[in-house]
Formats: sequence, C-alpha cells, structure tokens
Amino acid sequence: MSEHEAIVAPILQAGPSFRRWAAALGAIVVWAVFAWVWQLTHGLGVTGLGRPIYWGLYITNFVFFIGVSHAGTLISAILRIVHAEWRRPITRMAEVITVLVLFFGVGNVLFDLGRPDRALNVIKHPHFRSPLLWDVASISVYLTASSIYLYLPLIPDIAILRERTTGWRRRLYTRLAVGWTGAPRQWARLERAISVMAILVIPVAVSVHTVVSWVFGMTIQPMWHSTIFGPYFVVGAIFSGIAAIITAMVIIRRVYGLEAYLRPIHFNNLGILLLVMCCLWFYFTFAEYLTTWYGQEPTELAVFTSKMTGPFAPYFWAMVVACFIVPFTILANPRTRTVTGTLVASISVNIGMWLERFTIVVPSLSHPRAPIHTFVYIPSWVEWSLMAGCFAAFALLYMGFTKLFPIVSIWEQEGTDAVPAAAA
Amino acid sequence: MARALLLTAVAAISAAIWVVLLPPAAVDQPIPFDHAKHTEVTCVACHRGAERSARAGIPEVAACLNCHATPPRPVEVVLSAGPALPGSDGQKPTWDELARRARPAWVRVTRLPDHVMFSHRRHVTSAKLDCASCHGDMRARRDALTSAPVRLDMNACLSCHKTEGATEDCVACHR
Amino acid sequence: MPEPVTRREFLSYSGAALTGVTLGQLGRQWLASTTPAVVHASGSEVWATSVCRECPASCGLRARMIGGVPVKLEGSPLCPIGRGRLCAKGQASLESYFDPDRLIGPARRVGERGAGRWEPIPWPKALDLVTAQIRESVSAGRPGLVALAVDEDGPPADAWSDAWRAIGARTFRTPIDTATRLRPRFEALTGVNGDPMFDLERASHVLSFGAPIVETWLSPVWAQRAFGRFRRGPSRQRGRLVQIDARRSATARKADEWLSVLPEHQALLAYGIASVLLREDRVQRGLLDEFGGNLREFQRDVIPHYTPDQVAAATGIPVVTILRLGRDLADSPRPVVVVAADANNSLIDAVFTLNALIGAFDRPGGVFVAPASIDRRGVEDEPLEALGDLKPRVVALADPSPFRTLSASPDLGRLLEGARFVVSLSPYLDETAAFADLLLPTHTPLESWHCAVPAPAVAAETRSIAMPAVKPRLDTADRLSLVASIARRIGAPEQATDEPISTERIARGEIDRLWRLRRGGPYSVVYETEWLEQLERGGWWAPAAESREDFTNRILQAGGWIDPYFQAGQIEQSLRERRGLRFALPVAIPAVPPAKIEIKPVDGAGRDGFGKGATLRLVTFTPAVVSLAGNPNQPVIYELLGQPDAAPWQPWAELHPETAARLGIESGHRIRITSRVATIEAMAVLVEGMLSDVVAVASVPSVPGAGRWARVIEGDARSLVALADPAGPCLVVVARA
Amino acid sequence: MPRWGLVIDLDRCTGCQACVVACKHENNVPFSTPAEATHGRLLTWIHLVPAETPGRVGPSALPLMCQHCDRPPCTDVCPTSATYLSPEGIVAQVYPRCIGCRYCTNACPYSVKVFNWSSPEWPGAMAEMRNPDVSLRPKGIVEKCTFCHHRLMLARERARDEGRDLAPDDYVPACVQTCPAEAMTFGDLDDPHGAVAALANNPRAFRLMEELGTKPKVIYLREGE
Repeated sequence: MSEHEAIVAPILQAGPSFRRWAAALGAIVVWAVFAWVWQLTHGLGVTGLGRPIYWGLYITNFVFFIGVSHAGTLISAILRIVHAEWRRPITRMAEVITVLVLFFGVGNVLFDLGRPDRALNVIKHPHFRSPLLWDVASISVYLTASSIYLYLPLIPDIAILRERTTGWRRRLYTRLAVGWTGAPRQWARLERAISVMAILVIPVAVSVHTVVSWVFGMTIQPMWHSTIFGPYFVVGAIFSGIAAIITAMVIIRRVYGLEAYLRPIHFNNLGILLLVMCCLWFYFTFAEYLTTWYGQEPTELAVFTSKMTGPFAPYFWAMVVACFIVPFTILANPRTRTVTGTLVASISVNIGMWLERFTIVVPSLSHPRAPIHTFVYIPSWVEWSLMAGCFAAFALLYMGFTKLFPIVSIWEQEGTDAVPAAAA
Repeated sequence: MARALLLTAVAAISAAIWVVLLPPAAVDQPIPFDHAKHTEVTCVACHRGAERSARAGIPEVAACLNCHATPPRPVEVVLSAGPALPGSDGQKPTWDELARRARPAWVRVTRLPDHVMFSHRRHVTSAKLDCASCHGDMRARRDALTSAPVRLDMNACLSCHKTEGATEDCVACHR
Repeated sequence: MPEPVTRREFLSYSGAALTGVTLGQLGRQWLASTTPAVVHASGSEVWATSVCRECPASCGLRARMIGGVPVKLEGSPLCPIGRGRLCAKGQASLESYFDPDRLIGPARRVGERGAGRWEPIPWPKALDLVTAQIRESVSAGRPGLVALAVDEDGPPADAWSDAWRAIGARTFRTPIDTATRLRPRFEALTGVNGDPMFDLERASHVLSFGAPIVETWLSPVWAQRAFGRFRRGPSRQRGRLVQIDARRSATARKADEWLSVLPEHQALLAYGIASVLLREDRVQRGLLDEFGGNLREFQRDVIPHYTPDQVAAATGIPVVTILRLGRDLADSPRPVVVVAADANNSLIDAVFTLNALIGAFDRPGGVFVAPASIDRRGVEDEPLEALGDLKPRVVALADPSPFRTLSASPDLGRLLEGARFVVSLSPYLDETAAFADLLLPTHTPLESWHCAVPAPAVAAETRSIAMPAVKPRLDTADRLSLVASIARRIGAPEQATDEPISTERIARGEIDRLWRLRRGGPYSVVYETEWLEQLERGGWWAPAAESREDFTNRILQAGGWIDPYFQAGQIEQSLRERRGLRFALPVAIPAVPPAKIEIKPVDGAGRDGFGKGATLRLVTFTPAVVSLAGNPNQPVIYELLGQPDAAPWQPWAELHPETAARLGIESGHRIRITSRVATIEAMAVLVEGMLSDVVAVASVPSVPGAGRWARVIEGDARSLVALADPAGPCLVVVARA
Repeated sequence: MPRWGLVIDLDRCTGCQACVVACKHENNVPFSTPAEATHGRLLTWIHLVPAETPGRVGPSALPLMCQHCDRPPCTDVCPTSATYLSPEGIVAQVYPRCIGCRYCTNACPYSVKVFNWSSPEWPGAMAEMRNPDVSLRPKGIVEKCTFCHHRLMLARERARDEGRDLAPDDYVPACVQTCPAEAMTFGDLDDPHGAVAALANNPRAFRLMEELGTKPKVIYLREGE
C-alpha cells in the first residue's frame, strides 16, 4: 500500500492550514444559516424579488448547481464505458462533486420556497403534470444513483483504510466496508455493479437536466418556451461540470501534492473535452438566439433586446466572453492547454455558466407579456449570503470528504500505468 | 456516539408524542354550564348563529333571560366567588342588569384552522345535519366544554361529503 | 437473552424522555400562542345604511356589519345617485373609520406648537377651555372668532353656521365644486336662479371643456354611471366625446378626440367654435329666434373677432379642427357642451353660450335646471377666499380638507400661526394638528347622523338622511352638539333652547318637515321611484307611511328622501318672462405668446446637483382617486395613485416626449420641478399629444403632521403655486433629479 | 353546472379603480408601503394596466385580474395541485396546500397571481375590517382573484334557505357589484339567455392573449366605435 502514500496521507492528518480554511468556511456557513433563519422569520420579502420577478438568485443557483452535478457521474460513467483509462485518478473527485452539489441544488429550491415547512406536500399531494414534480423525481433518483455510484468504487478503498486506522475511524470504515475482503467473487460483483450503475446513471443524468430545463420550457413565457432547452441545458451542464472538475483537480493537486497522479495529460484531455463542449454550447446558444431574433415575435424580442443591448447586456456579453471566447482561445491552442490554462478556462466557464443561468431566469421574468409595472432586480444581502453559504458549505464538505476518504481511487490506480514510479 | 443518537431519538419521539398525540389542554370556562340540564331546548335556542350564519356563536347571558328569571345556581356560585363576569364592577348588580351587560369570556374549544371556511348555516339549515355529528353528544355533558369533544379532521369531512354527494371541490371550504 | 438494563442506562433514557416531554410542552405552548385570536365576535351579517361624506355628492351607502363591526362599504341600491355603486374614495372611507392614527379623545397641546405633544383632557374641561378663549376674543371685538366648515350642504351645515354666528363668529366655507358653482353665470345668461344640470346620459355628442367627467365631475358616481350609459346605453347610438383639456386626464383618455389647450385659452376656443356656428348658420334657430335677446350684438362681436384663424393662432388648434368641432357639434342630434365646476367665469359663459346656440336648453341630452331645493337657505357663509389676510384670535376648524384643494387661495398655515387659539374638530390627526391648541375629535361619517343635500345631478329632489351605522369607536362627539354646547356656555340667546341641538335633532326635524310637505318618499328601487313620479305627474301622492314615526323610520332605513317629480322647460319659462338671453360679450383675443422652451442652467446651477433644466408652464391637477383631497388616512388610495401609467405611492409629472427627450428624461425617471418658491421631485411620465411647453404635476396632498400614510408622500405640487404670482401662468424649471 | 364568466366593456370602463378597492376590502388583501410597492410587492387581485387601442387618444386603463382560463397555464405546473380549475370554471387557489414555489406566478402570462412576500399586517383596529368569509393568507403563499367564490357559496346558502334556485343577480363578485360605470357584467357563460353569453358574442368582444390558447373567461369589449 505504501506506494499510494500520497493519496492516503492527507486523509489521516489535518494540518493548521486545513483548520484555518475550515474555520473560515464554517463562519460563512454560520452566517448563511443566520440569513436563512432571518428569511424564514420575515418571509421572502427580505429578498430582492417581487412581482413579476418571482425567481432570482436561488433558482439561478439551483440550475447552476444541478448543472455542475453533471461533473461527476455522467463524465466518469461515460469515460468508464468507453474505457478511457486516463480517467482513473479523476473519477472519484468528480463523483463527489456530483453528490454534494445536488444537495445544494435541492437546498436552493428550499430557500426559494415560500413555505419550506410544506415542502412534503409535493410528495403527499403530487400533481403529475407539473415539471417541478418531474424534477423532484429525477433529482432524487439521480441523487440515489450517484450516491451508490460514488459508494461502490469506494468500498475497496475503505477496506484499505480500515486496515490502517484505529478507534472510531476503524469502526466507521468497518461498517462502511461491508465486509470487503478482496475475494475474487467480491471483485467480480463489484465490477459488475459498477458497470451496471455506469450505464444506468447516464440516462438519469441526462433526464435530470432535461427536466430542469423543462421547468422553464413547459411554460409559455417568452424565451423560456423553447424546444431545444432540454439538450441545451444538458450540454451546458456537462460543460460546467467539466469545468468544475478541472477546477477541483487543480486545487487538490496543489494542496495534496498529487502531481504524480494528476498529470498534464489529464488536463489536456479534459481541456479537449471542455473545448468540444464549449463549441457545442456556442452552437446551441447561437441557434437559440438566432431563431428568436429571426422570429421577431414582439414579446420574445423584448427579452431578446434586453439581453443584447438592454439592461441585461452586461451579463449576456460577459457570459459569451466567459463561456466561449476565453475558453476557446485558451483551449484551442495546444500550447496554452496547460494546467494553468485549463484552470483559467474552467473558472471562466463556471462564471459564464452561472451568468447563463441568470440570464435565462431573470430577463424573461423582467419582461412579462402583460403590461404591468416591473422593476430592476437586485439580489438582497440574504440572497448573496445564502449563495456564499452554499459555496462555502460545498467547499467545507468537499474538504471533509478528502479527510475521510481517498479522493483518488486507490484500487483503480493499480494495474495501470498511472502508478507513478515517483510515489514508490 | 451511537448512544447519543439513541438518546436524542428518544427525546425527539417523546416530544413529538407530547405535541401531536396528546389531546389539547383543558381550559377554564367562566360559568360551569350544565349541558345535560338543558336538553329540553334545542342547540340553536342558545347557539343561535348556527341556523343563520357561518358561525354558531356562543350565547351571551342575555339568552338566559329567556328562561331564567332568577340567577341559576352556578352563576350565583361564580358571582359569590368574585367579579368573574366582566361588567359587575365590584357591586352586586341585579340578575337582569348583569345578564344584559355581561359578556362571559367563554373560551372556544372547537376550532378549525383559519383556512377552513366552515358554514354552520349550510350544514344545519341546508344539509339538516345533526349537531352531534360533529360536536358529539352534548346531552350527557354535565359541564361547559373544557376541551374539544371530537377531533375534527378533513377526512371526516370528506367521507361525509362523499357519501352525501356534497361538493368535493377544495375551494368550497378552503379559500 | 436480553441484556439487563443498568441503572445508568435507565437514568439516561428517562432523562432523555423527560427532556423531550419538556420540549414538547414548550412547543405546545408556543403553538397555542401562535394560534390567532378570534378577531370577530360571532355575529350574523347586518347591512346598515349611511351616507358617504367623501364628497358633496352624498351617495347613499350600506355598510356590511359583522358582529357590530363594519367590514365593507357598498353603494345603497336604493340611492338614486349611485344606485348601488360606489367609487374608490367612498369605499375607502372604511379605512379612515379604522385609521390607527385617529384621535382617541379630546386633547390639549402641551409642547410647542407643531411639536405634536398632547395631553388628554375630559370633555367638560375641554369645553371650558374653548369657552374661556372665545369669551376673551368676543370681548376683544371682531374679528375675534372664525369658524371654518367643510364644504357640505344641508340643514346641519346651516345649523353649524347659525350656532357660531350666534356667538359672534364669522363663518367661512369653500364654495362646493358642484353645479352650484356654475349657477351665477348660468343665471346671467338665462335668468334662471337654479343649478344647471347636464343630461349626459341621453346626449349623443359631448364637447367637454376640461370637465373631469369620469373623475370628479359634479357628482362622481352619477357622472360615471351617466358616462357608461352615454357610451353604451341600451338600444342607442354610442355617444361621442371630445375633450378639451390641458393634460391627458382620465376623461381625455376616454374621449374620442382630445385637444390639449391650456385652461386660460379654452374660452377662446369655445368662442371660436361659436363664431363658426354663427357664421355658417348652424345654430338651432328655434330658441334663438324666440328669445334671441342680445344675440345680434353678440354675433357682431364674435364673428369678426373670433375667426378660426385668430383662434387657431392663439390656441395652437388648427383651423380645420376648429371648423370640424363646430360642424360636428351642430350635426349631432343631441349635443351638449359641458364644463368643469371650477372653471373661470369667461369659460363658463362661453360654454352656456354654446349650449344656447346648439339649442341644448330644456332638451333631452342637454341642459336642464336642477329641481330647486325646497326651503334651501343657500350658503350664507363667506367664501374661503374672503379670509384674505384676516388675523383672527380664535379659529375653529371642522375639517382642513378645503385647504387641500388646488383652487383655495388662503394659506392655512399662516392663518393658524397667526391665531391665538386654534380648535380642531376633526376626527383625524391632520394638518391642523401642527397648529391646534385643542383637539375636539368628532365622529367619523359612519358614526354620525346625516342630513345632506346631495350635489345636484339627478333629475329629482333628494336628501340623504341616515342615522349612525355604528357606535362611536373612540371618545368622540357630534360636531354640531359640540358647537351648540359651546354656544350655550357663552350664553347665546338663540341657543338657549330646552332641547340641545345635535345633528340627530336637525335630521329628525328635516324628516318632519319633509313629512309635512306631503310629496316624495323614501329612497326606493328604480321601479318604485318611477311609479312615484308617474303618480305625482298625475297630481297624486300616496303617503309612504301611516304616521310620522313610520315615515321617519322608513326614511332612515332607506337612507334618504326623494321627490322624483321633474318639470322640464324652466329655462324657456324664465326666458319668456325675462324676454331673452343675455349673452356675455367676450373680450378681444388677448395676445398669448407661446411659451418658449429654453433649456438653460437653473439658478444656482451646480448646487445640489442641479443640471440644466427647461422653463415650462406648470399645470397642476388632482388625480381622480384623491378627488377633493379628502381624507389622507386611506392607504388604499395612495396605492392606486396614477394607475395605470405612474407608480403607486408617489406623485408624478407629465411631459411631452419631445420635451423630455431634449432634457434627457425618460419615463420613470425622477425629475425636479422648481418654481420661484419651491422645489419638488416627481416621477416623469411621458404623454403623447400634450403641449410641449407644459408640465402637468399631480397634486397629492402630503400632510407631514398627519397619519402614518399621508406623511410618507413626498412632493406636494401645491407648494409650487401656493405663493407664486396667481395672475400669470406659473413657470417652472424642470430637470432630471 | 354553470361556467362563470366576466365581461368588461372597455368603452364604459373609466379606470376609476372602484373595483380595485372593492376587491381589496372584500378579500382581505393587505396594504403595502411605498418601499414594498416599488419592489413589486403591492398586492392587488385586480389592477389597471395600460391598453392600447388603435385610433384612440392614448392607452386607456384595462382592469386586469385572473382571467380564469379554461386552459390555465398555471394549474398544470403546480406541483401540489394547490391551484386547479374547479368544475365551475373558477381557477382556484388552495392556500393551505400551496408551498410558495411561485411556479404558477411565472407560468401565468397575465402576471395576475400574487405572492405574499411578508406577513400581512392590518395596523391597529384595522384588523377588525377584515372579511370573516375569506381567510387571511399567511406569508409565503400565492393568492389571486377567486371571482369572489365565497359570495357564490353565500348566495347558494341563501337561495337554498329560501327554497329557490340561484338567480343570476344573486352572485356577482365585489368588483362587478360596485362598478360605477356599469362596465362589468358577470354570469354564466353557458346560459344562452344570460347577459354574459350575449355580450361574449358581441363583435367587439376579445380575450386577452387569445393566441396563447389559454381560453380566458374574462372577456373584454373593445373600446371605440
């Protein structure tokens, strides 16, 4: 086992830097909890929302987080199915993103509810024609499936840790390892289960983001009622997912010194993937906006114009720059497709994709069909706090995960050329 | 760790039982009104709103004057105990005066949530429903109600509405 | 085999259970405390009759009472004015009854004037205080005491003045913005001493000179109803409306044609149309030939001096339009020309002249004389304008609302500041609270007796009479009883009657008088009212009740008395007696230079972020929902301000889009309007078709010392004109804030 | 089963807002403050919007309330069936079931569903002016015009007490009751002899955003000749 000491070591010890970060992030989370309690007592009036802009930051975040969730499961499943061997060191960190981020997606919907105490009404009195119910169904299936998909490959690694720890950790790992001994039969079953899950998870993942897009697409509101929203959102989701993995990879690589496992080839390959998605995303965006513009339908055009030249133009054009121009310029050139290059592109894509969600949710609502008074939506401190809290909590949980489980799959490193000589 | 969880669970379950399952606390009523003694008059003789409006209403003492020329025994007991009836300001008013002015602080024990719009008139006058079917049999009660005699829940409403062919439209009651 | 439970385990689990139960109990208590308290005493629905006092129309209303508490106001279906309908203001008066900032009882000022510090005092002491002050002022000689009443009409209003005058006070009242204001000019032309009445409902073509028909005209609910029927009456042609108005008012929006003409130019346009009618001989000859009066001189004066060319040059309305307006008017079967009640005299003259020329007098869809109010003494009070620079020692105010209207010239603040002692008899915390020394809160309309003469509108004689719909909610008094008891304390001989005067007594007295008249009957449904009219037309009258008491009860239940008998032809009769019309000869067209829009730096540019602005003519107007600037304690009214264009809760200013473009102003921007005396801010609204040199500013009363809602309004348009030169047009500088 | 509908004659409507006040008082719709109003938190079930008619002086006021669509876009999207089309054609909102997700408010092309951004408040004694026939909506849920459904329930009760069928005049919403210009007519669209059905076939009749296929039961009559 010693050859993977670089992976195991960070699990078993936490340095002062870790504690400092944990404390800082924890403080943000506590602040967000306070903001949420504030919102629960005073009602959604503490947000910047109003009639007709009923959805804002929370729903933007919801769509964004659900999009990022495609980082893991989908990508690792696809790569696993096509036997892309270079994927091995990155699957775990991607899958963790998926599982964690889904909670924040759901959490943002809860923030957005006027009566979160009645959230269970969705299950007690379901209305099957509502895309929101489809959302609830597909997200819970996805959450279950991706949790299993995260857990299955963890079992052998947990067994490794079980052998190396004592005390509560040992008891925890013993329970989680479910009696893994590494017998050939167990290996065969595990491999089979993983490949079944890998196939199963792909349609579920596609469905999740399709359904999220349908929350908008099924209404008849201008620039929401679009047939390509399903695939458009899926592409955007994979796009932002890959960007999220790359960002996470760079950070983990730097922090835990995993340069030997996460090598430039990974960044290069993922960079190419990101480039492909970048082009796809641009194609879909172009198609979507071109048809709207060509149609010149007045209500659609009002939203369109507000994005092109109106009050939402800064967001829209920033999105185009961040989602297409920056990543394309960096990634299309093999010389800039380095670790730093892909990181810059990824961060840019993540910001851009968040802006994309924002420019889908808010401008349509700001230009209702009915000639009613509208206003400029400026998110309040509560909304920003909760958003910050989500990101902080995500980082905190991710950090916590790295302290409990190997963030790079140990057993999958064996039998590949990925096992570095340097680690020995 | 496991123990702590278990203890927390025990605490949570007992709290939940206490909140949900226990019947509501008994309340003090200003006059120990004996329902059983008044079986000769109909419910609506005192709860007059039941036939005419949405709310049945709790009788004022003035209603007693229809039958009682002198203060009934329990009222006298209450009176001698002190100025429990507002409006009696220290001095002892005549029964007649008192009955006209006093508004006993009856506590409502049978209450529906605010979002349930129940109309007594519709059920009593139009549907000819017996009061006992929702309020239980009052003829045996020797006191004013100190707690809700019957637990009202929507399923009871719905099952009756189903068998009677009454409306099952949500907004008929919720609006 | 189960393991034995250790003592330690047992204790821990019991402890946990106990903690749970405690928490549960706390939770139960919390739940119980959050259960809303029963707001309504159980009770069944009762409808109480009352009278709306938000404006002089005095519509009958009914209040839906649940357990003795009013929860909603509706128009009374029996009332002939509204016929079950009620305007926004009328309904909102429920909110002023419940106003959380209402005065809870009599109070005396303890701090500095305007500091808003009060001390409650009992009624007798309060009356002593005011009596002492009045005694002192009476001994000091006139003008010692001034009393100001609201603009209402009826026996209680007369009794108010009588009581004050009995103790040597001068009484003032605003002339009511009803048809009564048109009376003097109407009389000058026709010789009829009566209120003119416009038969809007049956007209086929209405030419309106600034009449706010669908806003606050004469009797608003009646006007709205008449407008609806004028537009789409059963089995009749759609009526056509042409509105001459400086701004695009609600009526202008509803018009088929709107011409933007400043108020001071509207008379010119009217005479221009008259000259077209005369020159092309499109006048209705019938009446003119018989009662021509000084028509010939008028003709000689108007035709050469008011040629379409000259009028066009002065007003900016094209010649073809003036010609068309005249021809349209003459070609329609039942045209009528209407005017705002607060119009200037020359415009009123011109409007009645036009009506004479088109033969609208005594014709369906034309102008009639309202049934004379029997035994109406008329307003003996002096008009508010007569206050001038009077510096009375004691001032008693019934209601400060007359000072909220735009036309009132005296400055309330100055009047009150100068007085030694100010008594307010209003139920609310309002403008007077800043200056009053003594607050004697009176009943709100729902708590009061009523006996009002509604503003003339329907073709019938009416009284709106009602008793209180509710018991007084707070420690308030009847306004008339208060005055009467003050008068008695002073020792006025006329007031030393056995029975104290109160609104109730006056109202009951009026019902007795109506009973003795032996005509008319209680307010009733349309069918019964028409039956009564047919009877009276045939010379019959069936008593509505067996006895006087029965009659009283029926009147009070119905909310009023009506005599629907209506005799047309009064104008002709008067003309016959007087031998002809007396046209007012118009003065020559004054040279009215068009205002130059020059964009220039405002005085003191640079200070306070002032940029460049443009000099524009100011037109102020009262939005329809705050009609008569009534009661500032109705939040719903502020919410409805300026719909559908402007935003709620704030005043707005209307500009021509081109003018706005030159100033870099867009719809929704905040703009700053500076006159010689004041600066206010308002929201800009761009209006196509407006005069480009005019800015129209909504006047929303901002009442700093008043209730919680009135004090949040910013930018009172009245401040711009209050002290400005009243003669010329008020010029203001407009710039982006 | 009647199918309730409302006809508004825009030629008669003067934009006086009496309907707005009637609705607010009848249905316990709380007041706003200036700050709330500028943030789109003004609650009204009916309000005036500017409507352009070609050839008219300018945009005139159009009273806009829930259109009670026969194919409502809002009911389909509700995850809990808190809003649904009742058998009598009223788009209903069941307050205790609403979770406040505001999906229906966004799906409604007329923007007529409103959300309770904060707890409703009636300062001081104003709490007493609330109509006991209509519940108070807590913060966090969506509400909208109900065609004054409670008035229908009361009218039915009254008619049954008197042993007769519901007459057309028994049930009108508060806005129709008060309309001073008599611009609003309410009744059963399926009653061929009723006033509403006749007006709905008037050549001036139109429905808002008919092209969306929502089939509104609020019918407007065009202004002008």
